[in-house]
Amino acid sequence: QDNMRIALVVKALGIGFFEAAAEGAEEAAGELGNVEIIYTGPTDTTAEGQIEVINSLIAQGVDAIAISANDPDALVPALKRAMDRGITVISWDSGVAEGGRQMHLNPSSTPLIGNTIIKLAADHMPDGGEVAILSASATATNQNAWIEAAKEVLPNYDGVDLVATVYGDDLSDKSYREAQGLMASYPNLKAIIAPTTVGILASCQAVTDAGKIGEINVTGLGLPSEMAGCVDSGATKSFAIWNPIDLGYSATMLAHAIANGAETGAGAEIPMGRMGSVTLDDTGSAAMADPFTYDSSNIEQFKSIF
Amino acid sequence: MTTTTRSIPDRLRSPLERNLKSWESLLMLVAIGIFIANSFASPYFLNAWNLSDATFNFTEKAMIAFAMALLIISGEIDLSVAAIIALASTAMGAAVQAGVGTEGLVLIGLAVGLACGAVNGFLVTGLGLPSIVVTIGTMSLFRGISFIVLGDQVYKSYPADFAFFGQGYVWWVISFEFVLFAIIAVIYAVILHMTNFGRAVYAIGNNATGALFSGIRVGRVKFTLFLLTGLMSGVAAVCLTSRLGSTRPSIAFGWELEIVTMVVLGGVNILGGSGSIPGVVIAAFVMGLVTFGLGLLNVPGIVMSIVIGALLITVIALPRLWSMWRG
Amino acid sequence: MQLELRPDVSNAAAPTPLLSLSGVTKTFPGVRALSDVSLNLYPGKVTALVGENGAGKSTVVKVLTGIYQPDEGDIWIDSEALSFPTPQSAETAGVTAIHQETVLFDELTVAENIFLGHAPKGRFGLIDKTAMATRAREILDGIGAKIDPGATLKDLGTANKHLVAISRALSIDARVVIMDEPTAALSQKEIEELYELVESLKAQGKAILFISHKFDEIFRIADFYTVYRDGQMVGEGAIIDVSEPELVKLMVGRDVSQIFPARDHNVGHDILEVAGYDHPTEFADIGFTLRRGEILGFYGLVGAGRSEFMQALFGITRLSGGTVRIDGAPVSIASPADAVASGIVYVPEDRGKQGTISALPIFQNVTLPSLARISRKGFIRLAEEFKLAREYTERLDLRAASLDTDVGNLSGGNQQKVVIAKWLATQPKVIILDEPTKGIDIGSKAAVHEFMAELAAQGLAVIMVSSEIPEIVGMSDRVIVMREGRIVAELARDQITPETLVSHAAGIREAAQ
Amino acid sequence: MKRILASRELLLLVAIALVLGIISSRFPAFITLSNLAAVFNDTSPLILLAIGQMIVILTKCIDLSVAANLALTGMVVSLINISAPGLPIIVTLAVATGFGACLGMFNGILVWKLDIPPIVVTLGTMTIFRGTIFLLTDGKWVNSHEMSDTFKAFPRTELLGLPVLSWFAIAAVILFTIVMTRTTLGRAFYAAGGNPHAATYAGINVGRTQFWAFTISGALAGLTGYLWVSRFAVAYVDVAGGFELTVVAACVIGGVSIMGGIGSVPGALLGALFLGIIANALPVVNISPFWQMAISGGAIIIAVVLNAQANRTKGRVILKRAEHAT
Ligand SMILES: Nc1ncnc2c1ncn2[C@@H]1O[C@H](COP(=O)(O)OP(=O)(O)OP(=O)(O)O)[C@@H](O)[C@H]1O
Ligand SMILES: Nc1ncnc2c1ncn2[C@@H]1O[C@H](COP(=O)(O)OP(=O)(O)OP(=O)(O)O)[C@@H](O)[C@H]1O
Ligand SMILES: [Mg+2]
Ligand SMILES: [Mg+2]
Repeated sequence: QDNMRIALVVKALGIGFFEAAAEGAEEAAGELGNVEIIYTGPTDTTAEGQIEVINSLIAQGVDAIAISANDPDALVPALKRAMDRGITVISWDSGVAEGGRQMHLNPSSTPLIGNTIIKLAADHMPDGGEVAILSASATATNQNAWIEAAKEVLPNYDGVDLVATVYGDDLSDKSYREAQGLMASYPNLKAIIAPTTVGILASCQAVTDAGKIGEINVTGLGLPSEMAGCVDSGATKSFAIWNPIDLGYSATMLAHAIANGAETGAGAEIPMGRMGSVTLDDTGSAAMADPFTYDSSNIEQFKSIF
Repeated sequence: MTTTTRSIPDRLRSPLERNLKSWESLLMLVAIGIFIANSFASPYFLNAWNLSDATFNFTEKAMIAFAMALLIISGEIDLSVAAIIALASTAMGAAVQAGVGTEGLVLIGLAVGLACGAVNGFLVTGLGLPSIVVTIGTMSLFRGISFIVLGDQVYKSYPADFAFFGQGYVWWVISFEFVLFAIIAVIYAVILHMTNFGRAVYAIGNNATGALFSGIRVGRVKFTLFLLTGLMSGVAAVCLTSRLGSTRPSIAFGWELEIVTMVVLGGVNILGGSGSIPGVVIAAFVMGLVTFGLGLLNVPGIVMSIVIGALLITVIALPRLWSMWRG
Repeated sequence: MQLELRPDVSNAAAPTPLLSLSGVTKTFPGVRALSDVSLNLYPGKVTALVGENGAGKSTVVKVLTGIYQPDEGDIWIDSEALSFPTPQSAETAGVTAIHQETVLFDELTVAENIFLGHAPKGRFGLIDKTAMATRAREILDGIGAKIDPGATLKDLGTANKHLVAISRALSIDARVVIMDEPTAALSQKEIEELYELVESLKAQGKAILFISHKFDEIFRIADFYTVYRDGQMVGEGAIIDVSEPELVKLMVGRDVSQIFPARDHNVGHDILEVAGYDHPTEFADIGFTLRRGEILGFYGLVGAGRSEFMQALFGITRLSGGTVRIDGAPVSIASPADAVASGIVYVPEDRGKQGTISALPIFQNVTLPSLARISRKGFIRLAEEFKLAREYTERLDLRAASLDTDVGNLSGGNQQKVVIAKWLATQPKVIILDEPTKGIDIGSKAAVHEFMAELAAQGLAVIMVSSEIPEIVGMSDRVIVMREGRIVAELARDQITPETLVSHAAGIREAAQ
Repeated sequence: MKRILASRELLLLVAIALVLGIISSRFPAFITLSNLAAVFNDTSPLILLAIGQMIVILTKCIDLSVAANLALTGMVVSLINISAPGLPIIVTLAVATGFGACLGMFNGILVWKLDIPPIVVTLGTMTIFRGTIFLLTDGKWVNSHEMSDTFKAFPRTELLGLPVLSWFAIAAVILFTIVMTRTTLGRAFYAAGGNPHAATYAGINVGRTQFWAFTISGALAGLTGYLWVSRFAVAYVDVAGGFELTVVAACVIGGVSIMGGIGSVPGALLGALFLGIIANALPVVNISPFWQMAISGGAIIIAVVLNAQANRTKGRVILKRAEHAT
């Protein structure tokens, strides 16, 4: 029997998070045997670039595509064509609209992430205070959904006051400048929440440079390997992330299962190896696991893993 | 005043000989070479449907590249083309929300393209500003307006028949976009190489003052070229929006440099004055074949752009190196 | 062969040359600009280099100043063989030149222009700006130029720019001074000052090479002459031993009459009427009429605003007021295209920039304004195009290898013919020729004059802007004199004398009455 | 003096004062000395790059590869820092400047010796440089904790109240003002771009002058590359993505003519500051992020229009001259 070829398509190559996910995919492939992983993605995080990648995957006749999308809608026609040609398509991490995939694997549930990022800040602010969010680009769907969810649970945290949401476009200089702007505009700021790796790193640096370690806690979502310095310096007390290795592993397992004929309707339960199984909701999505929190107690252990 | 009138021959070299020694022939060889290399490198390459899919990688960009070629030959440049796509697409998206039908959408897309071209044209010819900086400015301005309008939202739910422009097939594997690309190529080749207007474009690119002093309406010609470039961006916006089925302000981000690269690779002198449409057509295929071929080998996109960048420099450097070695 | 010997041995009468050139050959792709030429310059003497357009005069200047490297041949200074691989090495050897093209920089100051490349250095090797300004002042004063060394060059007029170019050449302490058509852009007064300058350079024992197409000038200031024809040296000697016709014959290789063509001055009805032409800053209240078959001369000192007015008439410049009528009907001219459509065409002064499109072939240059005529529905018909181009280029006896030769490869005179052919092909009613013979050799000059007469005889109305008095006197039916942007006199045929022209142009009161 | 305060620079100075005035009317804290110092520090990389770009544009060229050069050099010094954390900072600075200069020389050689149009060369090297980072690292990031402390601390070390980063910008402004106005090379840049043909006659090798312009631009980009990655304590492929257009915009706003021959260090400085102030003010002024792009586009267009107005030749003014004479 021929190898099953599963393409893991990411937003752009060279992002630590996705490199780790690719590792997980390889792990799954090793477990399954007879599976070849094609890890690919465009140069920039653009939908047009991903479509070119999808076209070449269709041409190669891969068996399955598991994609983290740069645009939930723009990829739909291209992915539909892939499905028409008998290719299994699932999305993971950053989703594709329903018509363009057979299922979507959320790293975690949106409300849970929203709650987590606020909680990370609130945990270190016993007396409450001002917090601000520094996101990726204003058009990043993922981040926007999490921020929405965070705003919803905000009333549950007494005294925590969200004063601003700004966008660093995932550029280090712009994120840094935005963080500086936050500190200048809100002298009483207690925490910066950045649900994106470039943003959280730049904020740490800005807070460190402003000499405000201890005054302002930078938190949000980041990778232990990238955040180790921030935790060491104390600019970040804790942050969260789901395990990208697990995510890549799960996506591969799901793609493999569906390509082998697993049902994908609402309520369907699909196994994903060592991660157990997921049950699809009526939008065809499922959540993998809860985000995991890292702080000085465990960062050393994880920083060399992902 | 003269004793004898001597007849001056029309040409010394025949047009055929000229063509054989041209840039286009060199590029054609490159294209054929890449085609052959691709068909050996990947078993999936020689397949009608796959090749048809591959054309989508360049058709929209090439449509703009043709108009851009004329603009660059005339000594100007438009870096705002990708931003015009964004604005035109946003306008179409807004129109969808207002219940406009397919024909209306197409008209709106083209009209916005024209309007943006007119803005550039006015700033450059009306106010006499250098086009490279003007269009760096309008590039931010046009896309900035789509951001203002659309923010983090998306326009979708385009009418079903709107999908034809970017996803439809005219016959077998021949897509609508490809047919449109071919038609536009022919139109521009005719305009540039066979008409008064085309001749004026060359004259202006070589010496705008001289052209003005020869009774050419330099401002009007340049303005028209900006209009055409805007219009082509509008056409590309229709196709791309239809192909993506949705609009976000970041649509077609970074295309301007790829389009300029395509034009330059096609042998158009970036300083103006010379170039041809057949050259740009071949360059479009070369870029499409390279990215598709490397894509089939799952080479990372960034490596592809290295290849394109290196191709750009070497293809231009080769003839010069060659002549340096010989003399 | 004379070149085997040192020139001083061969000619006992002449002093020892300071600089001599022998066996120099220079080829460009497709052109042999110089073949085996020689040249001798003597201390304290002026040597005139004459030759037709394209004879290779400027090329030899560039060889002498290190801009071009000769393919073969030697340069000797003080009996020492030298080579000039860079312009600096020529400067170091004491050779400096005023080039034919202006080699200046609009955005730099006058002083910076003068000292570019050899500025006085102060501490840390930095440019000493005060010393530079002082020395610039000295040099400018030395040639009688009233120019502020701190002024930005772009604010200067053409003549002053030329004086800066001269100052630049003088800023190098040179033993050999080369002047390539230095008087082409200067007014009479400035030319006189230049002559004085040449005298003082002679007195300092410098060797001077003087290139000019103007014979009065040559006979006035030169001591020796050298003649080039088609890149070869065809004669040299002392000026006192040669007559003007002899020199012309050497140069052209045949006899050329320097008499202006005979004309019967039969003028027809009014064709062009201009009234109240105003420009906010350049000229005011210009009005005149022009008749069929007439040659109307426009005289004035350089900078009188004639070109500005002509360009306005041709639709290049925007106006504040005025009317134009052609054949009695008012026309509005907002662009050159309008002017051409109304039958007014303009042969500009600046051939390279405004006249030709040098990277396009001859036939495309010729047909550019007539495209509508040779095309059907906007599509060019190539056969018609070549036919039209051939018709007019042959009428003008253009010399070119083929019609698809790029115009940039032609000599100046032939380029001028392309420009004229281009306009004749539009079958105009009025042709404006702005300095039509500027920088054109004597042979082509006569041809241009003859052709102008022919055009007038065919019923065309000709406006000829010229700063050359003989040309104005010899060719015009009527002359309009401009000074400082205004018309100051209109002279009928019998009033046209050098004296009246100069006194009106310069504003000398007595004569102006 | 007249030249330094030519209308262009003056106009820009007024515009900057105006912008500052408007911002301070709503946010007085913005114009406190310490905040302005912070803005200057933040703009320093742009100033360094704009000076290099200005010199390149002066010679009728353009360098689109500066940001890619910055990213590649930044990555190279980061990798060196990982393998040799104890390297003295002076060596790092020399390596960064030298490596950047080499990349610039590569551009310069192609322009000079092969006569390829600069926009084509740098369009190509832009992608090549960035791609090289990917090939070097496989796309991996170099993170803060992998960099040595001295490596990170250098640009933020305070000297007389200002961080070293700011001092680099100040030093560059002073150094290049002298180079451009008081050295033969500086004059050559103006001459080569102002009138290349005439420059040849004046003994200036235009190609070689352009080569040096690219070298300087490359050296400054390399230096900025180190300062950038150490300041933000991270290096990856996309560092300063798209920044080349900001740099060109700063030059254009600063009155540098894209046609060559016109421009000055103070102009480039002011152009960079103008953009820097807007970029720093926008987050403070709380303008919707969706407006930022359109605003900076509008600013560029207005600046170009104003510059063109200031540069407009007044013609020869024959009539006025005549009036003065009488
Ligand atoms: N750079 C060049 N490339 C090709 N041909 C050239 C070049 N420079 C000069 N020529 C050719 O060499 C010949 C001599 O030109 P040159 O400029 O020396 O003439 P000239 O005697 O100075 O004429 P003029 O009186 O018009 O100034 C001409 O045929 C010219 O076209
Ligand atoms: N300072 C200047 N600014 C703009 N154009 C100039 C300037 N100086 C000269 N010119 C242009 O250069 C050309 C030659 O100028 P020139 O000195 O011969 O004066 P002119 O206007 O032609 O005067 P006239 O024809 O009466 O001698 C003209 O076309 C003129 O428009
Ligand atoms: Mg000459
Ligand atoms: Mg004139």
